[in-house]
Amino acid sequence: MRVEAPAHVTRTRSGEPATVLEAIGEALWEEMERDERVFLMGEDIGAYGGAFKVTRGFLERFGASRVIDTPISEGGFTGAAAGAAHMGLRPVVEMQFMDFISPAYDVLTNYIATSLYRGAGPLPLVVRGPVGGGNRGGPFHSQNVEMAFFHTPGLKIVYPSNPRDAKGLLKSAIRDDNPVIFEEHKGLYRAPHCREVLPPDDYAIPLGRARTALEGEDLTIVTYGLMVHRSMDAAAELARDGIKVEIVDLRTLLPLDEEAIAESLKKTGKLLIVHEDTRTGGIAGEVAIRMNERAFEWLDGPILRVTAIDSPVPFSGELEDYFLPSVRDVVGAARYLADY
Amino acid sequence: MRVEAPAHVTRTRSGEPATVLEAIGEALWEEMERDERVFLMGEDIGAYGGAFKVTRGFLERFGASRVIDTPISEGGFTGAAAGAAHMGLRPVVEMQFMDFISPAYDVLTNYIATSLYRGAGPLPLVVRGPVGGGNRGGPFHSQNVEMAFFHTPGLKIVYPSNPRDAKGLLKSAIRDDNPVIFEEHKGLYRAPHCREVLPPDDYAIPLGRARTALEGEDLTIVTYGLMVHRSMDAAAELARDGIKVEIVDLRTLLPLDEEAIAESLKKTGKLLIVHEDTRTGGIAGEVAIRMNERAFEWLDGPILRVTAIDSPVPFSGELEDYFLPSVRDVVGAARYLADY
Amino acid sequence: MIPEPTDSARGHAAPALGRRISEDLLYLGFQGRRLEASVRSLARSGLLDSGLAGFRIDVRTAVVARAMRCAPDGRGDLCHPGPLSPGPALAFGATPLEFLRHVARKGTTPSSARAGGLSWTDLRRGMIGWGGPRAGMMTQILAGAALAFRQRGEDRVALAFEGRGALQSGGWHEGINLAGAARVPLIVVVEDSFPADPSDSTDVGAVAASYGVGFSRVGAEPHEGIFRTAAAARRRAAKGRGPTLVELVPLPDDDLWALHDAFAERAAAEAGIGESELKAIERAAAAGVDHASARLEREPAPAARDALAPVLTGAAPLAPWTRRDPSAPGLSRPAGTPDAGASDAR
Amino acid sequence: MIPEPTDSARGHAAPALGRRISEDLLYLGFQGRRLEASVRSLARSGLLDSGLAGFRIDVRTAVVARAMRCAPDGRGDLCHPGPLSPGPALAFGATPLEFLRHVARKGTTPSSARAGGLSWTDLRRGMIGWGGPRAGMMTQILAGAALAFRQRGEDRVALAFEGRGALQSGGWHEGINLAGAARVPLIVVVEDSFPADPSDSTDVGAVAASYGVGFSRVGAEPHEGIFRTAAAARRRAAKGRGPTLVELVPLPDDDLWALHDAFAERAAAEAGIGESELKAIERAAAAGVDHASARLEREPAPAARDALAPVLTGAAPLAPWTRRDPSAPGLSRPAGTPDAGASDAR
Ligand SMILES: Cc1ncc(C[n+]2csc(CCOP(=O)(O)OP(=O)(O)O)c2C)c(N)n1
Ligand SMILES: Cc1ncc(C[n+]2csc(CCOP(=O)(O)OP(=O)(O)O)c2C)c(N)n1
Ligand SMILES: [Mg+2]
Ligand SMILES: [Mg+2]
Repeated sequence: MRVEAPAHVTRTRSGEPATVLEAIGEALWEEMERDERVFLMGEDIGAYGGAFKVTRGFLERFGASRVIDTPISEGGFTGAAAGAAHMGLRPVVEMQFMDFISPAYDVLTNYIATSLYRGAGPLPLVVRGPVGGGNRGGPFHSQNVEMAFFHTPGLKIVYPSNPRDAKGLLKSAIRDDNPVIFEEHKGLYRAPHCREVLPPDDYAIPLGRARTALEGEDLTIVTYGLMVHRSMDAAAELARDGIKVEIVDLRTLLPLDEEAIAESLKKTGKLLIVHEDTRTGGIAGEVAIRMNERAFEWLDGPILRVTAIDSPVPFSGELEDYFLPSVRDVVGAARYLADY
Repeated sequence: MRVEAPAHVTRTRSGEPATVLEAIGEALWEEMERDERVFLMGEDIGAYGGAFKVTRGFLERFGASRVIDTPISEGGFTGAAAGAAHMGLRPVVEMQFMDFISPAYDVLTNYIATSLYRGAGPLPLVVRGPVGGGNRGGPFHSQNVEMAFFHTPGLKIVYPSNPRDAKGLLKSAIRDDNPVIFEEHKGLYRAPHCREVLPPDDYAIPLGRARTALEGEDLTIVTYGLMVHRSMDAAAELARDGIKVEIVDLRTLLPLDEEAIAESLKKTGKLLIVHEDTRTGGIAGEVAIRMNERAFEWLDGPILRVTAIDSPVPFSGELEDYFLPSVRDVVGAARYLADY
Repeated sequence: MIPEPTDSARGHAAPALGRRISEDLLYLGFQGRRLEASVRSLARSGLLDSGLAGFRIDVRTAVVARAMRCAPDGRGDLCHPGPLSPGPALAFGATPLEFLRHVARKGTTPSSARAGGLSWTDLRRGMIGWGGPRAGMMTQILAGAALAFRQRGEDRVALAFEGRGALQSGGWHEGINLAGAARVPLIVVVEDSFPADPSDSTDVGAVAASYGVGFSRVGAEPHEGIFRTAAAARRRAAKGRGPTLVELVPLPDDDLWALHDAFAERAAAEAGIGESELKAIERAAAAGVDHASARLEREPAPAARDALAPVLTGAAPLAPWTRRDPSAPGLSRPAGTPDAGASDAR
Repeated sequence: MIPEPTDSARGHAAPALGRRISEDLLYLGFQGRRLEASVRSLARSGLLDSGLAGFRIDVRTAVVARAMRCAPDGRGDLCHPGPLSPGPALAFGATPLEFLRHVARKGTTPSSARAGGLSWTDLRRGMIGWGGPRAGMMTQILAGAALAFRQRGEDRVALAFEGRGALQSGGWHEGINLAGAARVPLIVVVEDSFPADPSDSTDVGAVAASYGVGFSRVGAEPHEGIFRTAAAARRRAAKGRGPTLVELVPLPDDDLWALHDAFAERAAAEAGIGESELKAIERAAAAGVDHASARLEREPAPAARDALAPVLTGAAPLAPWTRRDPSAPGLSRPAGTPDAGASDAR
C-alpha cells in the first residue's frame, strides 16, 4: 500500500506557496522516493514527526527502517550514520535543535571530515536541523553552528534563506558525496512573508554558489539565512536615501563562493558582512581576508560587519532583541560605509 | 614528609636554562604549592607522570587527591573539573594530546563558557595540553585547537612560544577566574634552541597582551607558537635583503590584543599573519577584519596569510612538511608584501 | 563490585519521621500542589508560556531533596533540581516567587533572564542550575562538585536529578563512571517526567550494577519510605561508599498527590500534627504561592542592555557600534566609528 | 533483558574445526608469530619506529576474525581490527606487506601514508580503519554499518576490536546502546593490549547486561573454543538477536603462542594435518612475511605533494601560494600572486 504524501509536503504538487519548512519536507520526501539509500535518523522523528514536524507522515510512508528514532545520543547516531554511509547508504541526520550537534563535534571533525583524505572513501551524509535566534529559546536552543565547523576541511556547510533554495540545496546536499551540515533558521520555517510557489520540476541548486539577492552599485552586503531578509529590509530603507545596495546571499558557507563576493565588491568597492552569529571568529573574518587576498585594490573603504554581540544567546526577548543584529544596525553600518 | 621537587621543575631554582616543558612543570608545581585549591586531572598524569612527563614527581609531592588519574573520558572529566571549580577549587585539566579535547567540546562551549553569563558564577579552570604538527603524529595527534574555541564567548585561549612566556602565562591562566585553553606546542617542548634561564621571581605574564618579538619597520608579521620561531628565521633571511620585519607574538589569542596589532600595522603599513593551523577559518581572518575596522587607512597592501593547507594533518613526514608553513613560505609572502 | 542496595522502607508500616521533617514535607507538598495549579492557570491565562499548561511537580523529588543536609550557608549539600523542576529547589530553600520569575523570564532572576529554564545557581543555598543541552551533562558537573567535597573532607553530598533519557547519552556515562571509580559522594535521581518511551528499555538497576554504584528504585512508596531511601543513599555517600542511582518510577499525577494526602493523614495520626496545625501549614504554603503569583505581574522584565552582562570576569561585551543609544556602555566615541575590540576588554 | 550468553567451548576436549578452518588458523598463527618477530627486529634495526620494539600480536584476535564470513567481494562481514592490530586484518585478507607499509609510512599504502596507524579501510575485503582519537568511536561506526546490513536484509555482521579503555568513553556507550536497542548484527571484542590498569574495575559482563546484549569472556581457551564463541556470536547477530560483547582476557605473550602451538599439535593429531603439511604451512607463512620485510625497504615514501589529496570529492586543496615548485597543481599563475580559494574548488 502506497501512503500518500502528507499536506505539508505537497505544496508544490498542488501549486500552492510553500514555507521553508514545507520545502524542506518536500526535499526529504522526494529524495527518499527517488533513492532508497536515503534514510533519516533523529530524535522523535518517527511517530512524533519531529520537534518541528518536518517528518510528519514519513514513518507511515517509508517505514521504521528508513525513519529511525534514535536514543538521545547525538554523537553516537552521527557516528552510526557515518558507518551506514560507508556501506553505501545516504543518511540524513536530524538534530532536534542544531545546538545539540556539539556532542557530535568529535566524530564530525575527526572521523567524518577526514574520511576521504584518510583513504577511507567519501561519506555522503547530511546533518540538518533548526538554528538561530529570535525564538526566545535561550543559549542552548538558538545557536548558529557554522563556525564550529567552518574551520574543518572535509565538510560542507549550507544555510538557505528561502523555500526555493532550501529545497534545491537540500536535494543537492543529499546527492553530494561529502558530509554536509545543513542549517535551517527557525525564524524562516513558517514565516508568512517567506512562502513561495516552488518550481514544479525536480530542481537542485548546486552547492558552493552564492546568489545575488538584490542588485546595486554602491555597496555590497554579504549575508545568509535570516539576515538576508533583514538586509533586504535595510536595503529598502537605504534606497529611499538613494543608496543602492547589492546583496549577496551566500547560501553555501563552505566552500565559500569567494568569486561571487569578489565580483560584487569589484562593482561596488564597499563590503559589509552581516551575520546573525556572534562577532569574534565569525565568518566575516574569512570573507575579509579572502577579499584582501583577492580584491584589495578595489576596496574603497574598510570591510565591516554587523553581527550579534559576543555573548551566549540570552533567553528573554528583551535581551535577545538587543543581542541580535537589527535592521537599524544594518542601515547604520551601510550608511557609514556609503559615506566613507 | 615534604617531597623535593624533581629535576625537571627546578631549573629556575638552580639557575639553569629551562625548556618549555620544564617551564610548564615549574608553573604547575609552584601554583600547586602556592594555592592548595589548584589540582590536576588527566589521563596517566599520576604514577606515569603524563605522556610528556610534565607531571613526573607530582603525585609523590601532592598526593592522589590533587593529582588525579582520570578514565579516558575527556568530556566527563572536563565537566567534573567545572563542578569542582564551582565549589571553589581551581582545576588544571591535561589533555594527553589537545586533539582529544573534541569530546569535551560540548561541555566547554555550552556549560563552561556560559557559566558567568548565565549567572552561575565564574569557572576558574585551565585545560592544557600539547598541540601542533611536525611530530609525525598524523591527523589525531597533531592538531591546533584554537579555532574550535575562538568563536566561543566566555573562553580565553593562550598559546606561548617560549619558556618564559609559557611559565608566566600558565601562572596567569591558573590565577585567572575564567576558563582558559592553554596550548603547548610539542615542537617547542624540548627544543634546544628554545631553552632560556627564567627570572627567579614569582612572575606572571598578563593574559591578553601580545609581545613584540622583533622590531622592524617594513612589515608586520602577526604570529604565535612555533610559528614565531619560523618567522624569526624568515626575518633573519629577509634582513639580509634589507627588509625589516616586525614580529608580534600574540601569546593570548582570545581576547585578541588588537591594539598591539594595530600599533604595529600603523608603523609598517603591511600585515602578514602566519599561523600553523589550516587556512580557511583560521585566526588570520579575525585579525584581518579587526584591522579593517580599526586601521584600514594605514594599509599599504593587502593583509595576507601563510598557513597550513586546508586538509587534516598528514601522517608521513614528507607530507607533513609539505603541509606545514615553512620558513620559505614566510620569506616568499613577506617579500611579496614588501614589494607591494 | 556488587552494588549495595540502600535500605528502602516499603509498605505502609513505615515509622514516622519526626515532627520537624514531617512538617517540612507537608509544607513542601502543599506548596508544590498549589504551585502546580498556579502555573497551569497562569499559563492558561497567557501570563506564562502556553507550554506550561500541563506543568507538573513530582512531590517525591522534594521528599528526596529534603533528605539531604540543606543549609543556607554554603556548607550544606548541593542539588541540581533538573531543568524545570522546582520541587527539589523548594526543599533547598527556593521560594515560589523565585521559581515563577524564572519561568516568566523576569529581570529579577539572578541572571536577569539571560539563562533559560531554571538557572537555580545559588551556591550559598546549594543549588546549581542546568547549563547546556541537558541529557547527562549535569551528572558530570555534580560528580566534580562531589570530588571537591571528598578532597576537602567535607560532609557534603551532591544530588542531581536527571531524566531517563540522560542514560542514553555518553556524557552521563562518563560522569557516573568517574564518580563511581572515585567513590565520590553523589546521588543521581533518574526520573521520567514524560510517559516512558516504549523503545527505551534501559534497566537503571543494571546500569548501576555495571558501574558498581548503589541503586534503589522508588515508586508509590509513602513519603517515609522515599525519605529513608534518600537518607540511606546520603549516608552511604557521606561514608565514602560512593554514588547511588535512585530510580523514580513514573506515577500519574493523581497518584502523586494521593501520596501526599496519605502522608498528611498519617502525619495527623502518628506524628502528632493536629488537624488545625495541618490546615495552618496548608494555608501558609498556599498563601506563599498566591502572593508570588499575584506579585509576578509587577516584576519587571529585564532591560535590553542587560544583554551586555560579563562573559569574562570584569568585562562585558560592548554594545554594537551601530547602536546609537547614548547611555549604552562604550559608545562615547563619535557615532559611526567602528567600535572594534568589543569582546576584548581585559 | 537478560543477556544471552553465547556458547563457549571450554576445556581441551573441543572437537576439531575441520580441515579448511584449521589450516587457515594455523597459517594465521604462524604468520602472526613471524610478523611479530619481524616487526620487532625491524624496529630494533631502526627501519621502523622504535616504539614498535615491543610490538605484539594477539593470535586470538585472528581466530575471532576467522570465525566471521570473510569474503573479498564487498559482501562479506566487516571488520575494524583496532588501531595497530594486524591479526584480524590478516584473517580478512590483508597481507604482511600491507601491514608493514602502514607502520613504515610508505607511499604505497591506500592513503599514501596520509592516515596514521593502520588505516585498513578496504570495503571490498570488509576492513575499516580507525579514524579519530580512538576510545569507542569505532563502535559507533560499526554499529551504523550493521544497521545498514539489517536494513538491507543482508547476511553480514560487523566486528569491532576496542581496547578496555573504550568502555570509559561516552561515545562507546552511545554506540553500543544504539546497537543494542536496534538489535543490529554487531560484535565488539574488548581487548587489553596493555597490562590492566589497577584502577580500572570495569566489569565487561555487567556492562553487556546493562545494555541487554550478549556477552562472552575468553582467555586461555584453545583456538577451537575461541572460534566457536565467535561463531556463536556471529550466528546470534545474523539471526537478529543483537550485539555481543566478547571480552578477551589478557594473556602473557608466551601463553598466547603456546595456544597456537597446542592447536598445531591437535591439528596434527585430530584434523589429519600431517607433520609435513604443518611444516609446509609454516614455511609458506614465514616466507610471505620474510618477503614482505625484505621488500619493505624498496617501497617508496610518499611524494610531498601527495599531501594535496582530495578532502572533498573532486577537489584537492591547492598548494600554498608561496610555493614555487612549478609542477605543483594550481601554481600556473605568476609567482607571488596570492592564490585565494585554495580549498574551495567545486
Ligand atoms: C543533548 C540534547 N539532545 C536533545 C535534547 C532535546 N531534548 C530535551 S528534553 C528531551 C527528552 C528528555 O527525556 P528524558 O531524559 O527522559 O526526560 P523527561 O523529560 O522524560 O523527564 C530531549 C530529547 C537536549 N535537550 N539535549
Ligand atoms: C579520546 C582519546 N583519549 C585519549 C587517547 C590516548 N590514548 C591512546 S591509547 C590509550 C589507552 C587505551 O587503553 P585501552 O583502551 O585499554 O587499550 P589498550 O591499549 O590497553 O589495548 C589512550 C588513553 C586517545 N587516543 N583518544
Ligand atoms: Mg522521558
Ligand atoms: Mg588497556
